[in-house]
Amino acid sequence: MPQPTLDFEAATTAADDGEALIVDIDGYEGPLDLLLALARNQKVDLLKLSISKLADQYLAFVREARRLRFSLAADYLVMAAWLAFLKSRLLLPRAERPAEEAAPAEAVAAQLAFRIAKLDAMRRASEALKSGPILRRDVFTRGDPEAISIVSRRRMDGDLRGLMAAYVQPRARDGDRAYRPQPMESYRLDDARERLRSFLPQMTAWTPLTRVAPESASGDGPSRASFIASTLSAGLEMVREGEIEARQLAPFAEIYLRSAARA
Amino acid sequence: MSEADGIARMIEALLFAAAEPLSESDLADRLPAGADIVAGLEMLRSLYAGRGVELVRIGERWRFQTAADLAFLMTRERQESRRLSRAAHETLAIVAYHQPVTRAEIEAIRGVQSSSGALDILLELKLVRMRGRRRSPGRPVTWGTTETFLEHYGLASLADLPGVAEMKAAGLLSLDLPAGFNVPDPSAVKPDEDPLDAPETPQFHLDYLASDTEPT
Amino acid sequence: MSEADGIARMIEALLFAAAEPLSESDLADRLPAGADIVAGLEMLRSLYAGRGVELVRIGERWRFQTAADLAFLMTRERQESRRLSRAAHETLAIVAYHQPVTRAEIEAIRGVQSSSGALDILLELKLVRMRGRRRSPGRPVTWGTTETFLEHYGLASLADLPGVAEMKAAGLLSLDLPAGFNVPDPSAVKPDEDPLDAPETPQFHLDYLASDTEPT
Repeated sequence: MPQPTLDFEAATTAADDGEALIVDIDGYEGPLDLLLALARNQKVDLLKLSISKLADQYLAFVREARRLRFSLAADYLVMAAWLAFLKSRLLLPRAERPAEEAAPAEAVAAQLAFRIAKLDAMRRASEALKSGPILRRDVFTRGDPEAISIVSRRRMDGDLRGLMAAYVQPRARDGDRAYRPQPMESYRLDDARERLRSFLPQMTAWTPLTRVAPESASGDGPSRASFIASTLSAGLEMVREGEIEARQLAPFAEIYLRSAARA
Repeated sequence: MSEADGIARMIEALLFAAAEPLSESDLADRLPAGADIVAGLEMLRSLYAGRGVELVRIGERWRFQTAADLAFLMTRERQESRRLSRAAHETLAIVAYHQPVTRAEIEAIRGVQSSSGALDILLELKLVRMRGRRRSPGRPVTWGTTETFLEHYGLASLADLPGVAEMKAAGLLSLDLPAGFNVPDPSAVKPDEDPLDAPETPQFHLDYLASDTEPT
Repeated sequence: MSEADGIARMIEALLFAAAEPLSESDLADRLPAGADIVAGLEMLRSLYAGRGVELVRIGERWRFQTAADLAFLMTRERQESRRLSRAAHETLAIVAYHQPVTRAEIEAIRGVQSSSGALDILLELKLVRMRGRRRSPGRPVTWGTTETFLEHYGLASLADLPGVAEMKAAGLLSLDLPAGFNVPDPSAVKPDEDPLDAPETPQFHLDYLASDTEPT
């Protein structure tokens, strides 16, 4: 792969042809804008642009700008390198082009021309819009609409930005309030085990777990869910130790417990 | 077009666009020199005679006004407020981003006690709807947005609501936001919601919670 | 006077009195049931054709306005509106002709790295709006023009944008740029090749996508 080289000779020729622009880099909004200005200078249909010639003009411009010690933004230099490379590929005889080359240089050149033409079209569109009849510049609506208001009801105010803003406002206020989750109070396993053991003598028949677990006291204290969970855990431990038996008829059905040491 | 016609046209445009009635000398100041203003006004007056809009002289000045017999058309509609109140707008935004969301949650986010008025307005405008019920104690109703909402904001789906990145890009998020500020994805599946009409088959989770309140 | 004439008269009066353009349904709300509004508007349009005041359609709505060729008379009514910068105006044109269009696409067409300032200004002037999101990776927000845009430029619809049909026919409005199109994107430089100078600013496209995937 050859290193891209700046084709200064061709650039100088282009400059000598009197086609170089007065260097005023501040006047351009980036390389594509500069390319469009140069392309318009060729005075041809932009889609039939000679990219090779355009590359020469661009390189001449960049060279002149550097000679005058303008500091050029990186993207101008990247474009210069890319154009020099593209031009060298365009000049290569077809046969010498490596087979694995993805896009033929001609296609890439055509795409660049297309892209310039597209920017040109938008710039012309912008001008056309500006020169059309504009409200309160060229055309005017009733200067004194009558006192009673007749308004279009079809439209409701509000757009996505408004919606986003409306969302952010309360959320931002929200930031002032700290979030402190209440730590959950849980029923201790030891307590559950002790309670279960105290019930053992009465648990000769199958007893629902929900009847064994303590009722939650109103207000503070562990939740009912915690009472049930801890009682179940304690119960399972006691099953393992052979003190009680447990059974459940179906998934999610009531769990029953009874004392293993039945008289 | 005759010259007199041309002058009449110009007078027509000037009177139409003027913020107040114009006198003949006002018109003369703005028309080409030598324009026959009296003839132009006369031409316009006969042109508009019997139309919905008429050319009338008020003192020394001229103006267009709607025909008196059509006044009944003009008095009926008063300007309707088309702008949502701040409360309603905020509520709508919260419903949009947090749906399905309960009233209590909306109030928690807005930091206010009451949001039912705002929800009523949004419901009437068909911007929000009741979506279902939260599977939590009390089974509160959850709220969501409607098709009308999507249409109004030009969204194809809820997934198209702008997210944090766009809020940042729009300069809406200041830097001193609480850490961990995030915006929920309203299109995500929320499993803890039941349809409004409660299902026949109770689910484990519900059963479990229900058992909480059963007398034992 | 025929009935159609009577309806045209009422429409004329309503549109003259209104502070902003009215849609056909706005008119229907105020006119007797069954009024043929389309015929009435057509009658008025031909009645006013060539006059100093003309009936025009803006989007879905109608308004009277002064004839464009009489602009020279309107020195007193003219309001110098805030002039848009070239960048902002070009951005507006790109949004108008390509909508729905993403910020990255606008920047690709303009060949610049940043367009957010221009979009902010246009948003503030209510000339553009967020339309939705593109169904592509990163789901970028898409932009479009507003009713205000149509009103300001006196366009009946987006199909009336100057030259839009020709541009479409020439394929100039396609957003499907061919693969090798994003020159001089330094990342397109072959891997065994050093770019002359790495750009200071990161690729917008990458940036944007990255920010979109931030944890929310």
